[in-house]
Amino acid sequence: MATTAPVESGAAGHGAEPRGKRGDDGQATYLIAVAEALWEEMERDERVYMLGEDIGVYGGAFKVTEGFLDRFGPNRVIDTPIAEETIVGMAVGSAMEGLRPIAEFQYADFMSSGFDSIATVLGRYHYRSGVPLPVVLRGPSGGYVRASSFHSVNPEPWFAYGGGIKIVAPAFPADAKGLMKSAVRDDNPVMYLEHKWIYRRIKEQVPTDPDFVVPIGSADVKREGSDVSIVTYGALVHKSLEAAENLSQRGISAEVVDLRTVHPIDEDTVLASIAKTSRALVVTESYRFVGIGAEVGATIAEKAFEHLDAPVRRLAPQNMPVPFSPTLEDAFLPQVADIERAVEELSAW
Amino acid sequence: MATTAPVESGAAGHGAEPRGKRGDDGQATYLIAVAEALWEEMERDERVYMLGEDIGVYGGAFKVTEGFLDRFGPNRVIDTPIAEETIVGMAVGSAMEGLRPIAEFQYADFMSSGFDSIATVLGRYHYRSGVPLPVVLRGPSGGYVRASSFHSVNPEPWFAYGGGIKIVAPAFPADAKGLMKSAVRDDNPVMYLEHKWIYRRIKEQVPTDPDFVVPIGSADVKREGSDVSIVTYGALVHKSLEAAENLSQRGISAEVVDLRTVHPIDEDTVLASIAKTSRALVVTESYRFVGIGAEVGATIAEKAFEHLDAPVRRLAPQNMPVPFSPTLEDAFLPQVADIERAVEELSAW
Amino acid sequence: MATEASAPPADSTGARRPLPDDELVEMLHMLKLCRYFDERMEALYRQGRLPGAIYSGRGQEGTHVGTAWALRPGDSLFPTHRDLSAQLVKGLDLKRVMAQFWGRIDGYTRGRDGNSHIGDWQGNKTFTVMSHLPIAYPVAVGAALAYKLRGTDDVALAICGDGATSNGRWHEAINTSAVHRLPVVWVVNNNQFAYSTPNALEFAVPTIAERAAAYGIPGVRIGGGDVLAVYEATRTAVERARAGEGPTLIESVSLRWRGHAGHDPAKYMPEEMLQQHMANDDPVRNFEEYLLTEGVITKDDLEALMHRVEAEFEEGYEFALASPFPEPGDATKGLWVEDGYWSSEPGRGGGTEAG
Amino acid sequence: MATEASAPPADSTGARRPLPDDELVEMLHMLKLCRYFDERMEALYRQGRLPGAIYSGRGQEGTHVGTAWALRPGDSLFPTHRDLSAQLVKGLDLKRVMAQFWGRIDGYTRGRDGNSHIGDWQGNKTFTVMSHLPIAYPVAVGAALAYKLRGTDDVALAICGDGATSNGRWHEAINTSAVHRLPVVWVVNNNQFAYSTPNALEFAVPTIAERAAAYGIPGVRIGGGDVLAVYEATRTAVERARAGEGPTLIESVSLRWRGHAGHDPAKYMPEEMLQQHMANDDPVRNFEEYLLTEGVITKDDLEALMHRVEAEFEEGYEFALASPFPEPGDATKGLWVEDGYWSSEPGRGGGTEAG
Ligand SMILES: Cc1ncc(C[n+]2csc(CCOP(=O)(O)OP(=O)(O)O)c2C)c(N)n1
Ligand SMILES: Cc1ncc(C[n+]2csc(CCOP(=O)(O)OP(=O)(O)O)c2C)c(N)n1
Ligand SMILES: [Mg+2]
Ligand SMILES: [Mg+2]
Repeated sequence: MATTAPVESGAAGHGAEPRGKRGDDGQATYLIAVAEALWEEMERDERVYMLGEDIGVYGGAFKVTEGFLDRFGPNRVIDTPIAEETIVGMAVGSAMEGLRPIAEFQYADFMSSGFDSIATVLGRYHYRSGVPLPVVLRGPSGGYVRASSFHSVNPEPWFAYGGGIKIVAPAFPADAKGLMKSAVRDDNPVMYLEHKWIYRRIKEQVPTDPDFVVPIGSADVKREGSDVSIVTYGALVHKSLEAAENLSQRGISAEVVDLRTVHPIDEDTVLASIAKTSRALVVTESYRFVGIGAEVGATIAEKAFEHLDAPVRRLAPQNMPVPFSPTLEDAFLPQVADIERAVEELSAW
Repeated sequence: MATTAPVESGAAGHGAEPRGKRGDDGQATYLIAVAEALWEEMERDERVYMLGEDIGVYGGAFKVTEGFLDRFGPNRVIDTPIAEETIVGMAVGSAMEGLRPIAEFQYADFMSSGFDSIATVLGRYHYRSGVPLPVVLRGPSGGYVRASSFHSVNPEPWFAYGGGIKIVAPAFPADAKGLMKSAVRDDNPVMYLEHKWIYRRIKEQVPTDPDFVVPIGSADVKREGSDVSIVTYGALVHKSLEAAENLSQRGISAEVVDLRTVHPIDEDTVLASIAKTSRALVVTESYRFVGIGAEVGATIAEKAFEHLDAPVRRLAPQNMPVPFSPTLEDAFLPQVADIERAVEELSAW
Repeated sequence: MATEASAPPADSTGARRPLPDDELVEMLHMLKLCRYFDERMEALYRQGRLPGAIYSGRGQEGTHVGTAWALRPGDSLFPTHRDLSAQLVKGLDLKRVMAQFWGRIDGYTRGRDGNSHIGDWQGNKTFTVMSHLPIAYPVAVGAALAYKLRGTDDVALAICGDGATSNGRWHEAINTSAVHRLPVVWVVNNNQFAYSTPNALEFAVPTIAERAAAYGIPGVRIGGGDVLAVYEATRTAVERARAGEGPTLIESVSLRWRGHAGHDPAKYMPEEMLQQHMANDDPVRNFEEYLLTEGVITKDDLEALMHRVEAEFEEGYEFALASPFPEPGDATKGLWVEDGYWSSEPGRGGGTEAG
Repeated sequence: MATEASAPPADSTGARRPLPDDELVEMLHMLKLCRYFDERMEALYRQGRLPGAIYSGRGQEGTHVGTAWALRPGDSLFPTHRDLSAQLVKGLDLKRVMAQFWGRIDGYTRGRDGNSHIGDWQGNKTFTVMSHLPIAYPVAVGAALAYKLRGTDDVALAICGDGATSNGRWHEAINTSAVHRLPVVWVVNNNQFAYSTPNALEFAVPTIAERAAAYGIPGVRIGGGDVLAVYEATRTAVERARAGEGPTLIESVSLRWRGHAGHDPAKYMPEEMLQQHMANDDPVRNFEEYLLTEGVITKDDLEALMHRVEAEFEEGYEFALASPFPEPGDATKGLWVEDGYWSSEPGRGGGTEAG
C-alpha cells in the first residue's frame, strides 16, 4: 500500500499531474484504465458523448478526460455550468433522442446536488414510459485521502434506494475498464463510481481487446479462502486483501469477495462463498445504517441462514461526515487492522 | 380497515374537507393529533414557527395547518415559493439564529427536491460546527391511496443514510401527537413522516396533557405474541395488526413491534422481541434494497443470531416507482394476506 | 425587457389570418374538445366515478393549444400536470388518455401512472409528466442539445407554471440553454396561482417575461385569452430556435378557473377576478366568436363540431372502461430494458373491475 | 439594470475618505495579512508541509476585505471555500485558522474539516463553509428571515463565485429573499473563472449585476481592485437591508491569480489577462499606494506593518503545529447535541504527530 503522505499534500489526490500512460510492461493504473475505456467507447460509437464541469480544456479534476477535447471536439466533450440537476437533465433528454451521454461529476459528493434529476427522473422514467435511458453518471467517490466531509462520500445507497439505476464500483484497473465498457453499452442508467484512493495507487495488466467487458451484476472472488468470507468492494477490497494476507500468516484463511456491482448485487456469488465458509464479514466504506453492508447482511441472513455458524458481522463507518484530521479519518474509516480483528472474532465463534 | 373506495376518488386523500375536531368521546384522528401537537407547541414556545407551500391561507394540502394563520399570523405561518432547497435553507438559517422552524413538504415526495440542503446542510452542519439545528421537516408519505409514483414515496432511507437527522414515522394518533412534541422540542434535526393513508382512517383517545410526549428512539409493542415477531412501522403496523388478528384465529401468535422511530432504531425493544419469539419478519413500505427493513434485518442477524430459529424474512416492495392502477398498487405494496403468508412460512420453520 | 409578440407575416393568400381556414377550424375543435373533456372529467370526478386526481386546465386552453400548435411532429414537448390539452394537440389519442385516467392497460403508461402524468415519447414526442416542478425543464435542455449536436432543425418546447419559476431548476435550465444557444422554447403558463399561492408570493417582478433579460434571451408576454396571439408568439420563437438563434421565454397570462386539483374549491381565488377573466379572456369563446365574425364558420358548423366533440368523449369513455386493468404480475416488470416488458404487448387479463 | 455604487456620504470631519484613518490603516493591515497568508500557505503546500487543499484568494482581497468590512459583529457572513479573507476580517483568529489547516483540535472545526471549510458562528457569526455551491445562499435567507421576524436590524451577507450563479440555489435564494424583502446582501465574487471555466460558459449576459432586475432588487457592479469602492457599495447595500428595504446584489469583479486549488497550474488562464490584472487591479498595492499618496501612512509605517503581519503568521504557524490532533475516540462524537461533545472542552491527548 502506498503511504498516505503524498496524498495528504496533493489536494485530495486530484490531479495537476497528467494522467500518464501504460508502462512498457503493459500495466495500467485504474485512472488510465477508466480513461482507456472511455476513449475506446467514444471511438467505437458516435452517439457516445461526455458532459460535465471542467472536463474539456482542463481534462477533469482528476485528469480522466485529459486529451479528449482535442480528439473528439467540443460537440462530444462539453463543459457545462455548475448545475448538476441540469447536467443530469441534459443527459436524460439527449438519451431520449438516441445519444449515449456520459456525465462526469467532479466529485461523487456533488451527485447530491443533482439528486432529484437522478433519483426522480433518471431512475423512474423508463418504468413509466418504456423509453430507454442509456446514461452513465460517473465520478470519484470515497475517502482515505484526507479530503474531509465533502470530497469523500460514498453515495451508492442514496441512488440504489429509488431503483432504476445500476451502480458499479470497481476496485481493480481491469475491472474498471471492463465495467466502464459495459456501462456505456448498457441501455439502462448506470452510475459508475471511481474510487479516488485507487486512481493512481493500483496498477495491473489491463486487457487491450476493445471488446473486453466485465458484466454488470457479477461479483468476483479476489482471494479464495475457507474460514471466513469478507464481502466488500472499492478501496476496501485492497485493504481486505492485505488483511487476508496478514491473517494467513496466523493460520486464518479468509476469502475476499469483491462485489464490483453494488446494485443489483450478485447474490449467487456471495451466497456460494458463505455456503463454503459459513462465516460472513461485510466490510463497506458505505455507512453502516441502511448502507450497502446492511443490504448484503440482510440478504445473507435471509438466504444463507442454514449455512451460518456465526452472526453476519458488519464493519462500516457510522452515518456522519468523514472527518479531515488524520487521527479522526483513520479512526473513522475501516482499516486493515479492524478487518483482521473482526475476522479473528468471527473465526473464533 | 376502511375500504379504499373513498380514497380512490379524493385526489390521493388530500383534503378539501376541513381537518375536523375531536369527537365528544375525546377520540382524535391522526390528522387532528398532528395538528393539535403543532398548535400546542406553537402556543408554548414563541420561537416555533412554520414555513412551507400553501400552509397559510389554504391550510396545507391535507389541512394540517388549517386555522394556524388566523391564530399565529403571517410571521409564524409563512407561505413560501416552490423552492424546497431554499425552504430547508431558511429553516437551517433561522435555527442558527435561535428559532425553531417546522417546515412542511406538501408531499414527502418533494423532499427529494430539497435533498442537498437536507442531507448536506441540515444533516452535517452540527457535527462540523457545534451549532444546534432544532429543525423539524414534516410531510405526508406513503402509498395505498392510488396516488402513484410521485405522491406515495417512503423517503426515510434517503435521509437516514447521510446521518444527523432523526426520523420518526408514527402509526397511531397518540404516538403522532407525542412524537411531534418531542420532535419540536428536540435540539437536533428531526424528519417527521405522516402517513397519508392513516390521516383520516385511524382514530383513538389522544392525551390532552400539553406535556405528553413520546420519546424519539423508542419502539412500542402494539400486540404481544410468542411465535413470530413482526417488526414494522407506519401504515403497515395496522395491516400487521389485522394479519396478527387473523393468524390468531389459526393458532399462530404474532407479536407486532411498531418502530415509531426509524432512525435511530430502538434495538433493545426489537431484540427483546426476537429473544422471545426466535422468529423475525420485517415488514416495510420502505423499499427492499437498502431500505429500513434491510437495516433491521441486518441488525437482528448480527445481534440476535443465537436466538434465531429461522431466517430473518423481509417483506417489502421492490425498488421502483409505486404504480397507480389498483391491480398494480395492490400487487406492489405489502398486503395483509402477504403478511399472513410470510408469518405462516416462518412459524413453519 | 419583455417585448410584445411581433405581428405574424401575411400568409401566401395575402390574408391576415395566420393559418388556413381548415386549420383554424381544427384549432377551434381542439379548444372545444379540451374544454369539454375538462368539464366532463370534473363531473365524473365529483360523482366519485373517476379514480385518482384531476388537474383542470380550464381557462388556459389558449396557452396550451396555441403553443403546441406551433410544433411539428418531430419537435418535442415537455409539459406539466396542467398541460394535458397541449399533449392532446401534439397528438395523443383521447381514448388512450382516458384509459390512463382509469388506470387501464391501454393508457400511455400502461396503468403505471394516472391522470395528466402522461406522455407519448415514441409516438408524439411528449415527455411523460413528472410531478416535481419544473423537472422537465432540464430534460428539455438535453433534447435541444441533441438537436444541435445532430444538426437537425427540431425544437424542444417546455411548459411550466408561474409557481415553478421560483424553483432552481427553472433558472439552471434556461441559463444553460442560453449559454449553448440551444433550440428550445420556454413557456410559462402564468395562470396567476400556484395552488393557493398568488404571483406576488412567488416572485417580486411584475412579469415573468422580463426575466429573460437575465439570460440574454428574448422574453415575450402575451394574453392566453387569444389563442392566435399565443400561436404567433410561439411560432416566432420556434422559428428562431430552428434557425439556430437560441431560446426564447414566453409568458402566457391566463387564470386557473378551477381549483388546483379536483378536491380544491379554491376559496382563496377572488370571485371578481375569476368572473372578469371568464367574461373577457375565455380563449374558447373568444376564438369561436372570432371565427364566426370572420365568417370562417357558421352556427351550424359549430353545432356539428360540438356533436363531434361529444362523440369523441363518449368513444373515449367507453374505450377506457372496456380496457382491462394491468395484470398484477406485471407490477414489477419494465424497470430494466432487458426484461422486454416495454418491447412486447402487455398481458390483457387484468379484468375491468378494480381489484 | 446594474447601477454604479453611489458615492459615500462625507464623514463627520467633512473629509472625502469614507473611514477614519486608523480604520484605513487597519484595512491595509488585513489586506496585507490576507495576501501574505495566501502566499506563505501556498509555499508550504508546495513543499508538502501542508496537508489537504488550499484555495487561493489572491487578487480578490479587495472583494473580501471590502465586503466584510461593512458588517457589524452581529451581522452574519455566509462564505465559500474562496472567501477565507472575508472570514478573517469578520474576526476569525489566525492561530485557530491555521490549526484548522493542519487538522488540529484548536481549529474551528476541531479537526473535522480542513482549509477554508471553516467558520465560527458562535464567536463571529460566520457560517462553517460547505463545498456544495452555493449552498450557503439559502441558509443566508433563513438568517435574514430570523432578523426580520425578530425585528432586529442585523443583516446577513452571502458570497459566492461567478460559477455558482449558474446553480439553481442561487436563483431560489435571491428570489425568495426578494419576495419577503429580507435583510440580506448577495455578493458575487466574479473572479472570471469557475475552476477552468470562463464566464462565457457559465452565463450569457455581460454582467451578473444586471440579473438583479429579474428579482426586482438593485444590482451593483464594482471593481474588486478598489477595496474602498467595494466597501462603499457594500455599506450602501447593508444600510438598505438594515432599513428594511430588502436585498441587493453586488458583483465585485476581480481575477483569480492562482489556480482553482493548490494543485492547479491554471494553464487555461491567458497570461496577458493575468499580467494586466496584476499590474492594474492589485487591490493590495492599489490601496497601499492610495494611503501613501493621501499621507495616511509612511514608508516606515508600511515596513512596521509588514513585520507585524510576518509575526502574526509565525505565531499562527507555531500555534498550529503545537496544537494536538483530535483524539481518535472523538471521531464519532458531536453528531447529536445530547452527547455534549460540543458543549465541553475536547480531549487534547491526540499528540502532534500525524497518526
Ligand atoms: C418541487 C415540487 N414542489 C411541490 C410540488 C407540489 N405542487 C404541485 S402543483 C403545485 C403548484 C404549481 O403551481 P404552478 O407552477 O403555477 O403550476 P399550476 O399548477 O398553476 O399550473 C405544487 C406546489 C411539486 N409538484 N413539485
Ligand atoms: C454543486 C457543486 N458542484 C461542483 C463543485 C466543484 N467545484 C468546487 S469550486 C468549483 C468552481 C467554482 O467556481 P466559482 O463559483 O466561480 O467560485 P471560485 O472558485 O472561482 O471562487 C467547482 C465546480 C462544487 N463545489 N459544488
Ligand atoms: Mg400557476
Ligand atoms: Mg470564480
